Amino acid sequence: MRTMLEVNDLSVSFDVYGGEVQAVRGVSFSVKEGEAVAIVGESGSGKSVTAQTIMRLISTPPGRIKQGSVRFDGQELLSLPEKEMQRVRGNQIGMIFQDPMTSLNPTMTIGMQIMEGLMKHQKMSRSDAKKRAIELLTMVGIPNPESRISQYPHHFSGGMRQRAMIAIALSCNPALLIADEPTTALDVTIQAQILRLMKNLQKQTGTSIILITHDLGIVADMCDRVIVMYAGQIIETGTKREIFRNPQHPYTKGLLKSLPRLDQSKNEPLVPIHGTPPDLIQPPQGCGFCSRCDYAMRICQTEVPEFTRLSDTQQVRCWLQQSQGGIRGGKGASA
Amino acid sequence: MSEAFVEIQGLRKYFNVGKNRVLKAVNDISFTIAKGETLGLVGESGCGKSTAGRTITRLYEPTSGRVSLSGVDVTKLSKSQLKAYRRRMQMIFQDPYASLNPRMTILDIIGEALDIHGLAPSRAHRKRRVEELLELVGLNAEHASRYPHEFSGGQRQRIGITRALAVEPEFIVCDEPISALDVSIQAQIINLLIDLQKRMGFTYLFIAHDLSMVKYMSDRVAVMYLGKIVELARSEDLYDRPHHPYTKALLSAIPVPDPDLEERKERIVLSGDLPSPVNPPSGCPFRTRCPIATGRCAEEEPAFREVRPGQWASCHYA
Amino acid sequence: GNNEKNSSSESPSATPSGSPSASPSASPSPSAEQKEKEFRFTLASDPPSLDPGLMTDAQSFIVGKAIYEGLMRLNPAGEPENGIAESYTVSEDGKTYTFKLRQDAKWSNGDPVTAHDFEYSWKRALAPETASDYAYMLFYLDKGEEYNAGKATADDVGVKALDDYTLEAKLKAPAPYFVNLVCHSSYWPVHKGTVDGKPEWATEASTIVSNGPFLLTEWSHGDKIVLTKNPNYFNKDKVHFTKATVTLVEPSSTVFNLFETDKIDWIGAQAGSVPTDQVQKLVAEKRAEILPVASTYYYMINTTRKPFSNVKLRKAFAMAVERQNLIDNVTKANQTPAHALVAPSIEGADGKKFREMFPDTDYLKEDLTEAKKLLAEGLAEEGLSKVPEITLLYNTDEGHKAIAEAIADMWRRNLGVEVKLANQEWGTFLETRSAQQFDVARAGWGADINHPINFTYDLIHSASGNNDGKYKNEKVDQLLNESLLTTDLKESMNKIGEAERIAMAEDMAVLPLYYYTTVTMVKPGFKDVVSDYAGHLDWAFGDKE
Amino acid sequence: MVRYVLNKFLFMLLSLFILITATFVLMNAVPGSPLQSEKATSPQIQKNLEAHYGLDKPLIVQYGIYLKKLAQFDLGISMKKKFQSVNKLIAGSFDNSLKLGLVSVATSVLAGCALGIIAALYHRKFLDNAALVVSVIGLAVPSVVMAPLLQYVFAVKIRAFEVAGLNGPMDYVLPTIALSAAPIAFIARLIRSSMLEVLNSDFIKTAKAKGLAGHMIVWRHALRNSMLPVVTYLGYLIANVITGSVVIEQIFAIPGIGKFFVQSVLDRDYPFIMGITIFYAILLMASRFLSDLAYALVDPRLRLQTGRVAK
Amino acid sequence: MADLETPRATADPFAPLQRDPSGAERIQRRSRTAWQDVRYRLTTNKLAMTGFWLLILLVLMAFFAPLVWPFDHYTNDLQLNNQPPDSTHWFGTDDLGRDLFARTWKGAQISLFVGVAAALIDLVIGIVYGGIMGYYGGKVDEVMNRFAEILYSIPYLLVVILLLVFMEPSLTTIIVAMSITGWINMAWIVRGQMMQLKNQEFALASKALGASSMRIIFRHLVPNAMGPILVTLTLSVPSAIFTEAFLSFLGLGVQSPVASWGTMINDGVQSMSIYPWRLFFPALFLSLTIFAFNVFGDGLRDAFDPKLKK
Ligand SMILES: Nc1ncnc2c1ncn2[C@@H]1O[C@H](COP(=O)(O)OP(=O)(O)OP(=O)(O)O)[C@@H](O)[C@H]1O
Ligand SMILES: Nc1ncnc2c1ncn2[C@@H]1O[C@H](COP(=O)(O)OP(=O)(O)OP(=O)(O)O)[C@@H](O)[C@H]1O
Ligand SMILES: [Mg+2]
Ligand SMILES: [Mg+2]
Repeated sequence: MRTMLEVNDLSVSFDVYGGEVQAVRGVSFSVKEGEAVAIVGESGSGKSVTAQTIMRLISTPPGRIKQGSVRFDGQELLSLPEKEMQRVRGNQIGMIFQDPMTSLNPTMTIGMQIMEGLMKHQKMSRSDAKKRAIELLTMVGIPNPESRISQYPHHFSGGMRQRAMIAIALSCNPALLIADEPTTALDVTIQAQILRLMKNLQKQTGTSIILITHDLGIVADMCDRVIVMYAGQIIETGTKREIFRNPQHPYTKGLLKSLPRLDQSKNEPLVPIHGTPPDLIQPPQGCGFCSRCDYAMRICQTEVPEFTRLSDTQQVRCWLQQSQGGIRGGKGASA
Repeated sequence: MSEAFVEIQGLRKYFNVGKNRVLKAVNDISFTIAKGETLGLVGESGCGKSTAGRTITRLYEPTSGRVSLSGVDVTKLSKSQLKAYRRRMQMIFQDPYASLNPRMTILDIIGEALDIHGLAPSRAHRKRRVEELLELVGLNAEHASRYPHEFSGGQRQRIGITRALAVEPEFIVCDEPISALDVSIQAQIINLLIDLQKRMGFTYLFIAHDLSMVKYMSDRVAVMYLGKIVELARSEDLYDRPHHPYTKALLSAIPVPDPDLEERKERIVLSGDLPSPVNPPSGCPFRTRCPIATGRCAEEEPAFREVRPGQWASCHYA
Repeated sequence: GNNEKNSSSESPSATPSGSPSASPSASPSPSAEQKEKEFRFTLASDPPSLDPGLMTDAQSFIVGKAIYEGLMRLNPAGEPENGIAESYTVSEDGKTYTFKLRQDAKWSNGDPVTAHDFEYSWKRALAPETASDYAYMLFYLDKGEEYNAGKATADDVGVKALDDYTLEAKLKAPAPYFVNLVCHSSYWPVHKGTVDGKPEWATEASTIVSNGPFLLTEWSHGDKIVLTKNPNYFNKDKVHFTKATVTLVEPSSTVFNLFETDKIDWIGAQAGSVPTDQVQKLVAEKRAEILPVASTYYYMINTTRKPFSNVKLRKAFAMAVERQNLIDNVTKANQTPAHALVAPSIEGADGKKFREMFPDTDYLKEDLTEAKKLLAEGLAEEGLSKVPEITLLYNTDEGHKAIAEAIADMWRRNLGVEVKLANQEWGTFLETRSAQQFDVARAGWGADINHPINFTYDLIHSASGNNDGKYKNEKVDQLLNESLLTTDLKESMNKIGEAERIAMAEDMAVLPLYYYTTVTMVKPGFKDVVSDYAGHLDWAFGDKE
Repeated sequence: MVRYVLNKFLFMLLSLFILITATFVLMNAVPGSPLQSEKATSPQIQKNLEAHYGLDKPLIVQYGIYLKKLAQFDLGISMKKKFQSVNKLIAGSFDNSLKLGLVSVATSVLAGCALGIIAALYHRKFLDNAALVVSVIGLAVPSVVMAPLLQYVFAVKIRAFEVAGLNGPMDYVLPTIALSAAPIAFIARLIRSSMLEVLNSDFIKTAKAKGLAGHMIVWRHALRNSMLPVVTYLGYLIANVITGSVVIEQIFAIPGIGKFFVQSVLDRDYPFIMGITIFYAILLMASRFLSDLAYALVDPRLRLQTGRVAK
Repeated sequence: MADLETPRATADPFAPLQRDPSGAERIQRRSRTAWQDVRYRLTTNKLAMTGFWLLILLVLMAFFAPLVWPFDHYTNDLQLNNQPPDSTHWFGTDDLGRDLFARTWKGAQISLFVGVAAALIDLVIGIVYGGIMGYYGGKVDEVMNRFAEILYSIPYLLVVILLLVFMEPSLTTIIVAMSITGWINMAWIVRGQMMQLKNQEFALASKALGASSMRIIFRHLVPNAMGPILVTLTLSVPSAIFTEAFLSFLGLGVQSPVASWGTMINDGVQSMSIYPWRLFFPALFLSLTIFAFNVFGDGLRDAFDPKLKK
């Protein structure tokens, strides 16, 4: 299979007063044609920044792409002239944004916001674009698309806006779809509908998908591979099964543990990961998760762990792999 | 359950959407919540959950209906009386990005709650109290002098919660407090809410999508569809024996964080058009997408009836 | 009648000036012997009225003089010449004037101009319903004032058409200057059929019926006025311009710029003014000319209250003003320092100007030591240790402001007196001034008729409504009253001269500053466009080479 | 909608009535009268004049008479411009001001927006500062300076334009510049400030992600969202500009309505003051009403607020 | 890393850490208060500081230049009128031979005062009025809006003339005259912003807390409308300076021989082709003032925008 997207040693920083926020620190991964890759991770770990950097949407300043490369379909995106980049955006790479409340233009009809891309990239006429927009809205499950098309975002509930966002991203049948928490605002039935839609798209057109989400259920449903990010770095990657069945990084484990089981009662408290992520202005010297890690060791404080290959597909960045005993038992771990 | 602490009766909220069309966002809902209870409210996006929450707290003026808090009709309160009631009845907002004023520091955002109700006799006192509250939700005192955009989503949501807690309310409407958060923080917040409930006896109306969280969190759950409540039951009952076809579909759609289970899972896939709240279908609002709909559903609106003790549903075939 | 319009467009419109909307129907017939001669100038605003009975201001006069013809007309020197009247006779007692009218005068609609028209017009101007500001100009007529007050009928008024071409005017008292008066706009005729019952007749070019050397062919309000030669005018040979275009422009800078870009031919004499700061340079370059005007710039002094109820103080202040300095450095238009009221261009008797008969030079000496002495004496008389705060009131205007500032500074330096300046907008100013709410107030006076009584009676007679300083001296009042009843012009002048001398040299009734001048500029080649004695542009009989 | 407009209209009539009353009282309270002149006439003539213009009647009667005439859309006869009807005076001078005004408004909006957009796009760069300097000049050089300066330089020295008048399209250039300088500056500043905020919005990113070119994003997404303060400003700017400007009309000798606002008051020309005040108020209310309606165009979220309140 | 316990002497890098649980949520960045923050961002903005120091300089000159300058602003020297700038009269002289340097700085006192006063009027009346009008909407808006329109439509000149009857010409009178209508533009601009902002979630959140409308308007919405407000404010400064000139010309304000920039500019225009310096100096300093206000206003806007951190 062809490699659709290859991100190599990408680092992105924001210059803010007080220093430099190192939002993404040396991230590398690739996405193959027709593959769906999930990026999960703590909020603030650089998921959205990574996604936006691929599209070259980081505003500069304050943002700054410090190093790395993003190759899409063999083409280096980071050095592409702006004009050509515009042809890639929306056309070959579609993007769904995280916050549906603010990501739609409040002063433009939903229909127009969908049609815009179609008219630009597919050179459709207005009426054709409109037809297609109605189709797309139907596809994402918006009732009465004919009348909704002329409404404004504030007429839509949060979930409906999110669906409109999805329709925009899908409008030109992109080869790569980057979905930044596409379904957080949606109820499960719609969520299922959208996910199925994305899956179909993937099957029919071989679209590759990068799915950023919190919802591990969705990951389980949708994706082939999972990338776990923490404090601007990838800390673990593996196939879906590897991550769910055999998580190695303490953070990944913590994530899985903090979900309630359907039969869990209110009296059994959930198991969150305590603490907050490190400040990326002064990223910790060693492992970013160190301060919250139940298994932290002295070395974690001072040295950044390297990737350890666990299988062809699974890699993890944790000192525990190097320490002889692997995870030392106890401390209430119940994987 | 003991006697009703919060009682909602025949609440409606219509929006005028031009050309003499009304959008019935909340269309005649009634339920009660007992003191110390958590009522979950789930439903499709756009079905009117947020609107219901906002109408209950009287952020929107109800079109009709009654909302009473320990026997007093909130919809009839005058402005000054309302202020006193606002202290007892708080709201956590769905969107942690938009609900914090970007130009105020956290100290001022939370301190404002104290100022409004005169809970802080002096500046020093106010600062101390805000710091205490921040610590209560797992933030720390130094955060007080920062602006909202300097926080991650989860931290913001905690600030929103702190703000609601500052006035020591009795009843809190939580409008999707966790859907914008990542899982590890979701757990933190849920734990916090449950903990507070235990300690202070809060009553919650908990609005969410995430059915597993709702189930975990709530004593009873109401399912809303197109402005109406279609099913209401104790949470275990609802999850074990859903009666309304929409509830069934909802439950079957819950994604399970387990790749193998997920692949094997049977889903009830809803087809058909999503109706619009501007012109809802005749009869049963769900009939357009219902797998078991018959002719009767189009003609007759199903009554909201008790299908089993403590479990109410509005379906002819429940 | 529309006959005139055609004939005017007969002439080729080959003028270089691109006056755009002028008779587009101009036929191409090259009757080249009658070259179009256009005269272009500006006025500050629309004439408020072109109805002779209602005219009150310079803008109206300048246009009015060209479109109306009265019995007599003042020549540029200010002497009356025959107009519609061919001749006139005065009775022994000087109270009855009989005018013989020429028979070839026509209204612009073709009707003949008759004595009846004059009778009608004069009575109309007096009629209370007409509410003419200048009705008092006709109070010289017997029973004129009574009719205006509703105490007599129109028939009682002393004007009568004896036949179509003979007009008799009976005066209340002998007024040797009556022929001067009949030159005034309020004595001009109007066309009865046009005017009767149509008060708005004079607001549009299309409805005006007139009898002067020019016809009003276009009046686009606020923009411009176009006048064309009246082919039916009895004296049309004396009229050389075929057309005059009046643009309505107020700021002197724009007017000057129009002149510089060759869009107008004339500035000055109330038809535009040369920007003050340019005057010296232009005069030095001989591009502009300074002409005297029958107007006086003076300060009223409030004689009714302290400190200026004291004549010594009045004199002290008057002496402490450096008039020539003011003229040379502030007003800069070569004005004449004034020590009295009557302007130099006003006629006296025996072909002499009034001022030549009664020079004002020794009425007042600008003597600082004397001024200081008088100041001290005056203060002592009043029992004051120093001059109380006094206010100099002037009406809002850049020029008045500069003069007031300069004079206040002179008083400060020369007398050690602090003067507060206060300016007020015109309406308020007039009301304040006429209510004597001032110590010193700015004033200016221009002639309506070419006679010194116009400056003296109006300004220093205690009964005059314009004597806002409330100067009162019975001797002066008496002399002025007598002058009105004296048939002999010379004697009348003497009385006026004596009255003025007493008021100024002895009593310092007002504080005169200077006699106005007007700065004029005209494009080369123009002849006989002049500023008249009163400083109004007189152009109707001008010519262009 | 019809009811809404009708409702607004009634409200406007009411406030017009209040305005008329207030102005009437005010102008009669102010010292001076339309009949005064520098040369005092006799008391009798003064009386005749008063009788002629009805000023001898009690104020309340005068007021009643005025209202009655007004109800027939008759604004009366000017007292200074003898026997010219105020209706005609206004109608006759308004068209020039309107033409010039509309050109100026259009110029202001176009140039102001352009300048503001440039300033926002190049925030704190050279072009931003250049736009600032242009704005400062627009704000600091009033039309009393700007107009004669333009006239002197371009009409007298360079002779590229006519000194005065409003006869051809070229004659619009100088007055338009003088009239638009300040509005351009203000609009540019407003646009810049709101656009800076808008350009930071998420939906701009969405637009970029669609692959739209920079100018399309500014034009279709950012501008409209930044327009609200400008629309507010236009609400009264239009009324102000189409009713002319004393200074510019005088300097360029344009027969417009602007000078009457000052002149009528200085003349105490009562009917003219009233007429022109009413005329201006109607224009102001109308243009502010339109701007309120335009709010909804600019920001559809405001649609419900301007009129019908959601129940 | 202050929250981690370090001083264990063991060399084993894989030894487990023991931690102090209290510091778990600490953010290591040094904290500043909101005001420190604004001040920092303002003081590091070079252009804004240029504006600030320029204003200070102008104010200082306005106060001290007339004190030390050998000429006063009122003494005429008619023979020396309209002198171009030279080493004695730095800015030349005017038509009455008064020293323009002295007049310019004397005028600065008045013009700067008037400019600041106008800004205060805008702030106090305009924002309050506009805030209330826009926030409440409906009937309140209708009535207040109409009132403002009526006030705006009444011939201002009439009002001013009437005022002249009751008040002595002075700076106070000017302020009164400007307070009558000076705030209306601001009120309308604020109203528009309020209408746009009032449905923001954070306003709703504050309402849910029981915040009074006033609090929502002034604590939440007005600060978020800072951009247009500051722009309008910086506009009202020059317009007030010219209004002062107009009012003084009508006799309402300062009376000659005291000058202000506005009146000096009006005077200077008359003769700008011959004596350009009479226009140039007051116009130059007025422009500098406006420039300073604008860049300082921009700086404030940026400083108060917490998202724009640089
Ligand atoms: N414009 C910006 N200026 C400064 N810092 C920024 C900016 N955008 C992002 N960051 C910082 O970069 C880091 C990564 O942010 P990012 O949005 O990628 O997180 P995320 O993984 O998407 O989190 P979430 O799940 O909450 O969306 C955060 O610490 C954030 O504060
Ligand atoms: N201010 C408003 N004006 C008009 N319609 C509105 C308004 N607010 C909400 N609606 C409509 O009311 C319906 C219910 O909206 P609401 O926000 O309550 O949905 P929700 O259940 O909270 O959805 P979500 O889960 O997506 O947040 C939607 O159809 C929405 O379009
Ligand atoms: Mg994100
Ligand atoms: Mg919601």
